[in-house]
Amino acid sequence: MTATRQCPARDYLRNIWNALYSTWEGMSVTLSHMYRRPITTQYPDRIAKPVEDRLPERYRGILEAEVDLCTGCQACARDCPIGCIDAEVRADPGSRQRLIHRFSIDIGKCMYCGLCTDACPSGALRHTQLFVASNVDVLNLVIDFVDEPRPVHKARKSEPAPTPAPRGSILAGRLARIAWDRPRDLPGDPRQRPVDIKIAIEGRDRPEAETDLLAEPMLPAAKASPASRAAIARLPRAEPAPADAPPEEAKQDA
Amino acid sequence: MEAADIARLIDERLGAGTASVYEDLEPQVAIAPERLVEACLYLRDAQELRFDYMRCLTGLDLPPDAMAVVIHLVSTVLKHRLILRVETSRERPSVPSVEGVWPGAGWFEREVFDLLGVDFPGNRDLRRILLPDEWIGHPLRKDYRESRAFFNIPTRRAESIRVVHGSVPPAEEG
Amino acid sequence: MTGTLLATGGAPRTDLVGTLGDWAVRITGLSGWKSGLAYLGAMVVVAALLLAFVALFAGPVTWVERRVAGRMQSRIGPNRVGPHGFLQWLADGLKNLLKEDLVPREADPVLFRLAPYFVWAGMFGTFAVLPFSAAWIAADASIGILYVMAITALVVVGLIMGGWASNSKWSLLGGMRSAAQIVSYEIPTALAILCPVLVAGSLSTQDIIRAQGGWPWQWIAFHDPFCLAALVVFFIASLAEGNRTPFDIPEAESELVSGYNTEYSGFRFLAFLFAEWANLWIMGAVATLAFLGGWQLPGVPADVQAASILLNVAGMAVFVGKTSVLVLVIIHLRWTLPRIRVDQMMNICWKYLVPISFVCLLGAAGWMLVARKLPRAGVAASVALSIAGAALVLSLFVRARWNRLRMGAAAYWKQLT
Amino acid sequence: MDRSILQRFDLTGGEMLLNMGPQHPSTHGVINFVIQADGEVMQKAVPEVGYLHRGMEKIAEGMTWAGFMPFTDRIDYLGAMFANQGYAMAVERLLGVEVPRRAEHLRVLACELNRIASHLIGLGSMALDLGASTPFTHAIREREAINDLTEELCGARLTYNYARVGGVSHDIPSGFDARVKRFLDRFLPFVDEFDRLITRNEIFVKRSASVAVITAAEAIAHGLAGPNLRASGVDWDLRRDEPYSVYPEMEFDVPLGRGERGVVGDCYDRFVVRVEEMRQSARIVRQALGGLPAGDIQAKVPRKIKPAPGSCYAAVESARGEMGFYVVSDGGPEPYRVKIRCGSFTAMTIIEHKSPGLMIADLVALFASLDVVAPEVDR
Repeated sequence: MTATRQCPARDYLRNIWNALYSTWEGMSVTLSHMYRRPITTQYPDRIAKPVEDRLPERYRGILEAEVDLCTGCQACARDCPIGCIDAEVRADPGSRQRLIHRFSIDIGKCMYCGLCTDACPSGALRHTQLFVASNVDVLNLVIDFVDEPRPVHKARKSEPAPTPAPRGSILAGRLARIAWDRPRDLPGDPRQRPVDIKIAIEGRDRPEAETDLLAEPMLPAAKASPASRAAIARLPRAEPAPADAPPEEAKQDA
Repeated sequence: MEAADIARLIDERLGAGTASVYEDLEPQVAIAPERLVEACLYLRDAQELRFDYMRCLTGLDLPPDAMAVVIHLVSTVLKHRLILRVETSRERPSVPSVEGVWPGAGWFEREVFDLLGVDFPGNRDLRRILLPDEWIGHPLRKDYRESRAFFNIPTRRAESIRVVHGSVPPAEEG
Repeated sequence: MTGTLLATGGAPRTDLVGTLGDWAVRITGLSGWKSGLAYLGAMVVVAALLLAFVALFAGPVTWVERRVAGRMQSRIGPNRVGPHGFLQWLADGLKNLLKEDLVPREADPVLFRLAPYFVWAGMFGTFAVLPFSAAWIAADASIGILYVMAITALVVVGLIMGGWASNSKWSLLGGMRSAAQIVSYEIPTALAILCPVLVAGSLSTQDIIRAQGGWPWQWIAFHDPFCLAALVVFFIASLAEGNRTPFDIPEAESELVSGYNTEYSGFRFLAFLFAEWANLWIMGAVATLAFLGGWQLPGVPADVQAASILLNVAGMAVFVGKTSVLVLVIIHLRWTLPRIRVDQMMNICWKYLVPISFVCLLGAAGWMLVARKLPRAGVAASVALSIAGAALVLSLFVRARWNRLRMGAAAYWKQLT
Repeated sequence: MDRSILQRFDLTGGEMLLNMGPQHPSTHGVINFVIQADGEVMQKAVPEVGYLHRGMEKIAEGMTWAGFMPFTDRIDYLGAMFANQGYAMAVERLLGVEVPRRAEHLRVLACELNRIASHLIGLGSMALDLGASTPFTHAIREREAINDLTEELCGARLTYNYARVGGVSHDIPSGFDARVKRFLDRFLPFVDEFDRLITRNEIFVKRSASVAVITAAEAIAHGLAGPNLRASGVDWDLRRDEPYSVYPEMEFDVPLGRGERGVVGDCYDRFVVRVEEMRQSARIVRQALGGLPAGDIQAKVPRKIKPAPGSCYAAVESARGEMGFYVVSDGGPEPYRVKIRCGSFTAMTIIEHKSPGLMIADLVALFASLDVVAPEVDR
């Protein structure tokens, strides 16, 4: 084990000395920590002030859209890499006034990257310092900021720019409406719309096609290249899965 | 050393016409697949080149009829760089493996085989590296379309926003 | 003084079972072979008493370890169940009892269920000869130390059985490793503990303690430098016997997932864990009784101490104190040192510990010959050695203060509490 | 486990086939080793990867050029800033955009802080894998300070998304440099204490010195990068040999493996090289902060980025070695092809080559010393 270079006896003793000395040194370091205060915090209940107040000003928390300032430019919806912002702005045929019919953000899919807030010219869309939004159903995580169609904000030179609401105030209300522990029948709760729930359930658990998916030709346009088919052929065939046993069993006992 | 004069050196060494310069933002040296392994051995062992470090091997899908493998080389001794390019057909893409020259290339080639379907004869262990063996198709190809499910696990589900707002398109053609 | 179980009359009893048995015989008036039943009853009572003590030690020591480990790692440790989390061990125990008792399908049904109880028996058996004070020892057997060495072999059987019966490759590896480790570390443990036996001239644990005195320079550890080295060797070897870091190879999480107890859950896992934590006490107690003067009160002769209840309590306090210090050192080591490899573990045992313990044995014997000729030099050497020992411990605390000051005021510049 | 991996073994000798992973305490992230072992000693350990494959390069072909930036954080979540800088440099080279010097300084500052944080986790988890859990907690405690600093700088602790094509997203907040200096003053004594606690600990040395030695030739042949390469004695550091950004103005030295407790290129050297690199990064952070030039932090870049057709390769010295972005543009708003080359990917190739003869505990030490992170291997 120890390379016996010049003199094994010297190595023997040096090993013993190194072991004892480095153990003593290590123990003194850990012992010194007994004199120091622990740094962990007792989140969530035993902390002086809530974490949200302690986060830095630029913290990228859940998005909040102050629709009063929104000019309906949809720059945010275009710039979002995932497309989790649904801003529907249509001109009212009669009065040619552009109305925001819907502005909802799916915070379940949002990755809090901040590209949308960079793109927003009027500061309507911004990050708050809230980050707690756990919920019973992923579909609840879609937050609507517009309940009924409202006109788009036009920045006129004449009046001064409206002062933005305090950050997080609008979002707090919206989060309360979808909170998992909210009282059951809160007035105006969007989740009560029977249509959505039917579609939500139907949309999510649509029964899969019956055909055996592996057999289905996958690339109608360009056939799977001969090289890849040859490579697949070279693979050791798993014992031919009996016709009825779905391939899932073959996967589990691999 | 510039790509052009490296191409000239290769031509002198391996006979005219083996290497040509492919003009790009960073010029590349194009080599025919059959002469690739000899060229790489020469690039690695020649005293004035000494490309001993293969830093990256990339597969490029160039529909409708071509596929390319781009190899980035660096010499840690002479501190200069070179980009090799090997074109091959899209029907039967095959590039000889350079694992013999740089052992590190083995896994890069396995990844190109896995994601693009380029065959690398000579690679000791040509298997799929990232995708499960039973996966059908090569995702990085431009004409790749994902199967609807993999072992009955759906690979696509409706957008949450559209589901909640009742605007789910009728049949998911996915 | 060898107190046999059924000796009647003669010298006063020195063991609990004996005294309780006599008292029972006296008040029930049984005679002949029936008095044996009274002694059996006494044994059961003492065993219950010891089980209570072991439970009340093994549980809270997990709390102490997790709090000390927390503080050493700049964190708090359990502080939610009971005051400062003191009842955490109760919560863990209950949790384990309520957990499902899983037996893997291909596991060997009998051996799998039996393994934890072997380990448990091996551990609990040693408490028979561990003293707590002058008169309080379950059985003052004349072959105390030999008995301790023998009974710990049961633990090995239990671990291998557990490892093999779980029918999982990881457990098998864990079982093999623990077998290799505990069996091979029995040798240095035995050799190292022979020094005190040599000095005290008897295998009985009480006699070894009686051979020492209350003051540190009367302890066997400082009797001569070889005994001090024997203490260090014994301490390291008993770490290996108890599977404690740096020898916790059998259940090395990062390699073997959890070694032999991977497949266990519920009460059986609790039995394994209980045995491991109670083993801490055995390591500390045997080292204290053999090297650090056990329950000897400074300035009070042993037989006076055996007589009065108050002195017995004081003796027990001293014994528990010394053992607790050693247990704290064992805990401290766990949160400082990494784990050694299996071949290094064997290498340390056969190339370092065994030769050193041989040298200590011969040295101690030689030292006793010399000390008999010039007793004053022997006492002077003991005093010098005890001062050196104290200095070593003090240096650790001084170095710790130096470390503390170098790191400046707050361990972390932004206090969030 | 894919069946095809069984081709790599011939179990005629009756050895044991062990599945170490994919959920295993010492495989950082999700990587599986199929080990053919005879008791403790291994004949062969074949790594199996792909459990964390998210198809990053396919996603890139569906994103806009600027939209892919937040995804680069997720390639190596312990070194997000390196991926940001690498991708930004590649696109800037395609566009021919010149980044203002202040933005370059801010990028170097964020990168070096990120390197310290990444090394802290790498070193801590190697100590944890060899059994010492206290150094890991101390390293995480110090990393917490860095996470807070970067949270102030760009709004997120791990997934910075701090770089933009042509610059950075935010300038430093007020009082930021004072806090960074206070952290640096505390950090160097911490590294010395970390050395005393674990680096010079005899058991740690015996567990890692002369274990799984990778010679310089092997390291170069297998394309190892970063600290793994330098620990084998190869003096190759992109920050100095292929200078980019403002690194030429910084003076720092590049630690190499010296084999002081074993052989050059063993696990111990890879550990010590990372500890030394942390000290050098602290020096660079101090210089980057001190010499912060005035000026704006974002160059003029068109809103819809459409680089001219062409391809280029930009490489950055990440905490795990060279992180290179080979981007190909066809003139459209979306990248035609983005190839991401990572240090961990090539480090995996050498494990199978090194595994015969090692013990299982040594495989854990080798894998931890290579500081491999699963998302970087699978992308």
